[in-house]
Amino acid sequence: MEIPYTVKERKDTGLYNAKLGIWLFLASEVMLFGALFSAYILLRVGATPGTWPHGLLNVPLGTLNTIVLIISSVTVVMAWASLKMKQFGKWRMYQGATLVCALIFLVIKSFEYNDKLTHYEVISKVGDKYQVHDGHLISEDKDKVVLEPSAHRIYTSRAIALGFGPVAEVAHGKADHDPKAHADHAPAKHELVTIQRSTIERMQNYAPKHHAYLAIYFTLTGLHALHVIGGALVMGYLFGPGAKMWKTDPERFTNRIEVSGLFWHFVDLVWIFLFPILYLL
Amino acid sequence: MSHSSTPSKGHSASHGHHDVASEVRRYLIIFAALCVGTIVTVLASYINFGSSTMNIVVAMIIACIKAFLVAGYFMHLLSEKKMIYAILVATVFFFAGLMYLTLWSSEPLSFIHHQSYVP
Amino acid sequence: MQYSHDSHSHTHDAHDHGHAEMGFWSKYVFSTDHKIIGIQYGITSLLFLLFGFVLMGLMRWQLAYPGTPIPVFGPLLEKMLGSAASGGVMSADLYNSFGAMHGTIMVFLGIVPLAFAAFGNYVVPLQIGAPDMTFPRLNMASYWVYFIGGVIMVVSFFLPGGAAQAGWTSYSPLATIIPTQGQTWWLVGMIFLISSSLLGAVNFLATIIQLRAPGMTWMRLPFFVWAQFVTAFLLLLAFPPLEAAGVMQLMDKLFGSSFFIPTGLMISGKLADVSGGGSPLLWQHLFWFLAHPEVYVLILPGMGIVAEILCNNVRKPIWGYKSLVYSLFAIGFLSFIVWAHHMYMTGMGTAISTFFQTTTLIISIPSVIILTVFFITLWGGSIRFNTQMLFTLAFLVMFGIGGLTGLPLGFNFVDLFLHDSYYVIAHFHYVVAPGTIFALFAGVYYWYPKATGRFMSEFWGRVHFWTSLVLMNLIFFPMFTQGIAGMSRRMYDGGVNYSATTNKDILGALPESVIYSNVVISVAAWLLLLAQIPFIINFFWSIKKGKKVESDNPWDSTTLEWQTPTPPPHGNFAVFPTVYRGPYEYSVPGAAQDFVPQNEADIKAKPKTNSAKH
Amino acid sequence: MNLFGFLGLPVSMSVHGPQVDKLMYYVHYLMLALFVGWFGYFIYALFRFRKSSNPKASYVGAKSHASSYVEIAVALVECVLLIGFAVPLWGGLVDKFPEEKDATVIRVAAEQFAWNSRYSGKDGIFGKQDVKFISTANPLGLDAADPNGKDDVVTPLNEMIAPLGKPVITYFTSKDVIHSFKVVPFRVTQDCIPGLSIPIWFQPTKVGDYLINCAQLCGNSHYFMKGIFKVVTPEAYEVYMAEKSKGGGAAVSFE
Ligand code: HEA
Ligand code: HEA
Ligand code: CUA
Ligand SMILES: [Cu+2]
Repeated sequence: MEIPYTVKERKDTGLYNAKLGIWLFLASEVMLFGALFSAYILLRVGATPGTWPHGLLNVPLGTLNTIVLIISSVTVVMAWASLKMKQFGKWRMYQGATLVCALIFLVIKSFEYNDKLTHYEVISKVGDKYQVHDGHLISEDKDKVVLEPSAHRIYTSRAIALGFGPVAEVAHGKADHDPKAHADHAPAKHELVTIQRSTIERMQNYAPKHHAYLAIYFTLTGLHALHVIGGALVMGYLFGPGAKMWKTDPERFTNRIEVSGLFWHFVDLVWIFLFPILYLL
Repeated sequence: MSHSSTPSKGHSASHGHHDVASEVRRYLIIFAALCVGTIVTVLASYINFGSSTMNIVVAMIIACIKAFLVAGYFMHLLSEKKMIYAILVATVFFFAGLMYLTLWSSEPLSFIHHQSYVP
Repeated sequence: MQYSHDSHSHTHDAHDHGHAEMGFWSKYVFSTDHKIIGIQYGITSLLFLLFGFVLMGLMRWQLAYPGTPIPVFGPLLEKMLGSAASGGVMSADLYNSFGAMHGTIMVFLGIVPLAFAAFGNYVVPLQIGAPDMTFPRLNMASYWVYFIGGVIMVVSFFLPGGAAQAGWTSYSPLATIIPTQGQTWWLVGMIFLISSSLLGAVNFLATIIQLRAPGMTWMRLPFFVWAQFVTAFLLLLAFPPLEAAGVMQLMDKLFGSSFFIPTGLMISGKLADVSGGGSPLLWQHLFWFLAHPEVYVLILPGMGIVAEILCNNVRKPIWGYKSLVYSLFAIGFLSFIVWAHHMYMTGMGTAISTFFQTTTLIISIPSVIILTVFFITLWGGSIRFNTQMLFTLAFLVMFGIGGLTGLPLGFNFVDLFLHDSYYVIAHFHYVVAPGTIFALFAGVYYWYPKATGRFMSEFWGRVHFWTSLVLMNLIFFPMFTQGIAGMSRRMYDGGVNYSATTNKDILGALPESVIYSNVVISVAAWLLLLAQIPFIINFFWSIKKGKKVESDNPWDSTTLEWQTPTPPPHGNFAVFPTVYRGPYEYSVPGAAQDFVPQNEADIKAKPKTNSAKH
Repeated sequence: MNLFGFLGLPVSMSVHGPQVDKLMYYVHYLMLALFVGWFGYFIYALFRFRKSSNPKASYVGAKSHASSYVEIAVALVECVLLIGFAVPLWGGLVDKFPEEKDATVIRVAAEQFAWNSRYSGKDGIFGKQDVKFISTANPLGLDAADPNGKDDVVTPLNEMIAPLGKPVITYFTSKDVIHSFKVVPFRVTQDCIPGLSIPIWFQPTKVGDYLINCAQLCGNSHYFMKGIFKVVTPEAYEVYMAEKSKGGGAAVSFE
C-alpha cells in the first residue's frame, strides 16, 4: 500500500500532501522570522537615543535587490503556469531566469556585506587626546591605516563614552528620524585620513560585534540569504536532474514546482519587510 | 512512489488551462504593482510624516500591501483551501502574541525596571 | 487516490516493496518505515532518559554528602573528565553542567522524542489507518537530525571545561560569558534538535490531516491522535522562536555581538569588549515562549496514552470526548500566552503581570476538565488492574499533585516566595517524572505486544510499578517542604552554606532538618535507579522470551492499531480499514462482545482477528 | 488551633509577608480541597468498580453534572484569589512606592559572587551615575564630578543595613550576570539584571540579621553567594552610618 495523495488532492481537504507540508513549514518560518523581528524591535526601542543608524545601507542597491527578488517571484509563478499549460520549454526559460535572479541577488548582497566589513571605526589616542575616525579602509600596513571617511556611520557606546557621538544631534531632535539623513548617498569626496598604528587603541570593522544594529542586520539578512541559497539549490535541482520527472510523472513534477515556488515567494515576502526596516527606517 | 497512481487526465480541480492563461496577465499586473510599491516605500522614507513612528507606520502599511499581493496572488492564498487558512490563522494569532506581548512587556510601564542606571 | 479495499492489497504490497529483500541497513537503520523509526526513537530516547537519570544520581551524591568523593563512580568520573572531578569529588562546574544537561537531556532528548516522536511514529499512522507517515524520508531525516543533536550534546561533556553550565534555561549573559565551549555546542545541538522536531511536527500534522482512513472523521480520532496533533502544533509554532534565539546567542558567542548583552557589562571586574545595547530579558522571552508550550508538549502525549489505556481497562467509553478535545485546543492556544509566569521576578509591573496571571489561571481550567473527564470515566466501569492500568491510574494522581502545585506558582504574589525554590522543582517533577514518565511506561507495557508479538512480564511490571510509585513520592514530596523552607534550586552544596549550622543566629537560614532531607531524597533516588532494573531486563528479555500473544488484539481494544497483523508489516494493514464509529465503543449494549472495533460495520459481529501472519 | 500552620512556613518578618502567607494558605486550601475530594472519589471508584465487583461496565457511565459545578467552583475561587488578592497586593508592592524621603534607599549592584550596596548619605541624594562613565576602574559609572556623590556611603561587601520602622527601597542592578536577591523572612525575591535598575520595597518588622540568598544561577559559586541584611534600631543605624561615612564616599571603589 502506498501513501495516498502524493499527487492528487484529498477530497475533504482539497490538498495534496506536499502542499500542506510546505504551508505548515512556512508557518513555522513565520514564527522564526517573527522572533527575529521582535528582537529587532526590542533592540531598536532599547537603543541609546541617536545611535540607531539611518541610511547606513546603500538604498539604491537595496532597491535594486528588491526589484530583483520581485522579478524572480514573477518568473517562479510563470514557470509554474507554463507547466500547467504544458509548455515545458517556457518553463525552462522561467526557471532559469529565477536562478539567475537568485544569483544576482546574492552577488549584490555580498557586495553590500563587503562594504560593511571594510568599514572601520578607529579610536586612537594622540597625547592624551582621543580621536575617533570612521570610514572605509583604503589601505593599511604595519605603520599606518588609511581611511576614507564615510557620510554614514554608527556611534558606538565606546565613542560616545569618549565624548563623540550623537548627543548634540539628539538635542536638536535630528537624529530621531531625519529623512535627509540618507538623502545624499553618494558622499562628497572626503579627504583621506591617515592614522598611525602606534596611536590606535581599538580598530573595529562594521561586523556584528560593532553595534546591535549590525548584529541584527547580519543575522536577519544572513538567515534570509541562507534561505535564498537553499531555495536556489532546490530549484537548481529541479531545473537540472529533477526535470526528468516531467516525462514520467508530469503532474507530480508540476506540484514540485508549485511547492518550491511557494517557498520562494515566502523568501520574497520576508525581504519585503526586511528592506524597509533595515534600509529605510 | 506514486508511479502506479491512475494516470492523470486533465488538470487539478482548481486550475484549468484557461484559468492559468488568464492568471498570467494578472501576475504581470501584480508585478507592476509590486515595483511601484517598492518605489513608493523608498520615496516615502524621504518624507517626514511628523514622527519616526509615523514613518514606520507608513512603511509597514506599504509592506503589508505588497505582502498581501505576493501571498494572495503569487501564492494563490486568496483561492486556497480552508485547511491552509486554519493553519495560517493559528500562526498569525501566535505571531501577534509574540510580537505584541514582547513589545508590551518591554514598555517602561509594564515592567517596573528602568532602562539606565539612573533610577 | 482512494484506499483499495480488495483483499489482495497485502500481497500486492509485499510484491511492490519487496521488503523481504531489503538489506539490514535500509530495513533497520536508514529505514523509512514509521514503525522502525518509532522504535529507533524509542530506544534512543529511553537510553537518554537513563543517562539523564544517571547524571542526577551522581548529582544527588553531591547534594546529600557535599564535598565528599563519590563512591565507585567518582574515580571513574575523574578518569573521564579529569580535574572537573578531581579526587572523585564533583566540582561546582561539573555540578552545574550535569544539572543543565540533566534538564536538557530529559526534556529535549528524553521525553519529547519518546512521547512525541517514538509513540507518535509507531502508533499514530496505525491508529488513523494509514500505510505510513506522509513524508517517510523526512521522517527518517528527522530521526537522524535528532541523533546528531544527541551526539553533539554527549560529546560536549568531553570538551575542555565540560558541557553547558548555565542551566537548561541558558540565561544570558551567564551563558554567553562562560568562557568554555560547552554552551556553544549546546546551542548547535539545540539547533539540530529543534530542526528535527520541526520536521517531525510537519510530518505528523500532514499525516493526521491527510492520511486518515475513510470514515475516520475528526471526531472519531482516538484521543491519543488528538493529543499528538495539538502537540505537533505547539512544536511547529513555538520552537522556531527558540531556534532564532539560539542563533542569536550563537552570534553573541562566536561573533561577539550583543543581542543579549547590555551596555556596560563587567566580566570578572573588566569592562567587556562588546557593543552592548542588547537585552537579557529578550532571551528569557524567547526561551519561555518556547518553554512554556514545551511543558505541554511533555504532558499532552502522556495524557493521550492515558486516555487510551484508561478506556481500554475500564471497558467503557470515555466520558465527555468532546470536552476533552476542546480542552486540548484551549490548552494549545493558551499555552502561547502564559510564558511570562516564569519571569515574574524580573521586575514586572501590575498590568502585564495581571495579564499573565490571568492567562495562567485560565489555562489551569482545561487541565482540570481533562482530569475530571478521566476521573468520571471510572464511574460505572469494570476496572482491570494490569500493569499499564496501574501506571495510568498513578499518572492521574501524580499529575494532579504536580498540576495543583502549579497554581500557587501562578500567583505572582506567592511566587515572590516560591520562585526558584525546590517547590518549583517538586512541582514540575511531579508532572514530568511520576506524571509523564509513568504514562510513557504505561504506553510501553500497553503497545509492547503489538510491536513485538510478546507480552512483558506482568509480575515484574507490578514490581516496577509499586517500587517506582513509592520512591518517586519519597523523592519529590520532601522537595515541597524544602522549597517552602526557602531552599533554592541549583545549589551545589544542597544548601549547607545557607543552613542554620553555618549561619548561627541569622534569620532565614535553612533548618537542619531540611538539609537532612537531602539524604533521604538521594537514597530514594538511587533506589529508584535500582528499581528500573526489573524494567530494563523485562524490556529486553521479553523481546525473545516473553509470553506470546494469541491474537492481534490481546487487550480487546477498539482502535485500529489492534486490527493489524502482529507485528504490523511494512505498509501496516492486511486489509485497509474503513471506520464506522468512534474510538472507544466498549460495552455497547447489544453488541456481541464488550468492545466494537472502529472498523467493524456490524456491532453484532464477533470481531475477527487478522492473524494472517507471514 | 492554628489553621494556617499546616505548611510549616518559615517566620515572616516584613509588613507584606503575612499577606503572602495568607494567599499561600488560601491557594493551598483550594488545592487540598480538590485533592482530597477527587482522591476520595478516586479510591471509592476504583474499589466499587473493580472488575470482580462490577463485571459488566455501563456504556453510559456517570449521569450527574456535579463535575461541571466543581469546575465552575474552581474557576470562581481562582477568580476571587486573583482579583481579590494577588492583583491588588502585587499592585501595592510595585505601584505604590513610599516616598523616598521617608524610606531607607539602597542601591544594590550584584556581581559574581557578592553584593555591593550604596547609600545616599546625609544629603539623601545619590551621586550621578551614567552608563557612559562605566569603565574597569569605575564599574558603577559614578560621576566623579557630582558633589552629591561625595557623602554617599558604601557598606562592606555583602552587608546591607536598614533601620526598623521605615520602609526600605532598594534599586537592584548587576555588574555581570543575572542574580536574584532573596530574603526568605521578608518574602522578597528580585532578579538583579545587568543594564536595568529595578526598584522594590518592603518593610522589615523585627531587628535582627537576615540571610540574603542568591536565587538565580550565576556561575560556579552561586551556592556561595550570600549576604547579611541587618535590621537595627534607628539609633544604631545612625551610629553605623556616621562611622561608615568617615571612610569617604563614592570615591571608594567597591573592590
Ligand atoms: C509537563 C510539564 C508541566 C506542566 C503540565 C505544568 C503545569 C503548570 N505549571 Fe509548571 N513548570 C514546569 C512544567 C510544567 N508545568 C517546569 C518544567 C517548570 C520550571 C522550569 C524552570 O524554571 O526550570 C515550571 C514552572 C512553573 C512556574 C514558574 C515558577 C517559578 O519559576 O517561579 C509556574 C508559575 O506560574 C508554573 C505554573 C503552572 C501551572 C499553573 C500549570 C497548570 O497547567 C496546571 C494545571 C493542572 C491542574 C490544576 C491539576 C488539576 C487536577 C485536578 C483538579 C485533580 C486533582 C485530584 C487528584 C490529584 C486526585 N509552572
Ligand atoms: C522531563 C524532564 C525531567 C525528568 C523526567 C526529570 C527526572 C528527574 N529529576 Fe530532574 N530536572 C529537570 C527535568 C526532568 N527531571 C529539569 C528541566 C531540571 C532543571 C535543570 C536546571 O536547573 O537547569 C531538573 C532538575 C532536577 C533537580 C534539581 C537540581 C538542582 O536544582 O540543583 C533534581 C534534584 O534532585 C532532579 C531530580 C530528578 C530525579 C530524581 C528524576 C527522576 O524522576 C528520574 C526518573 C527517571 C527514570 C525513571 C528513567 C526511566 C528510564 C529508564 C528506566 C530507561 C530504560 C531504558 C531502556 C529500556 C533502554 N532534577
Ligand atoms: Cu548570584 Cu547566584
Ligand atoms: Cu510555564
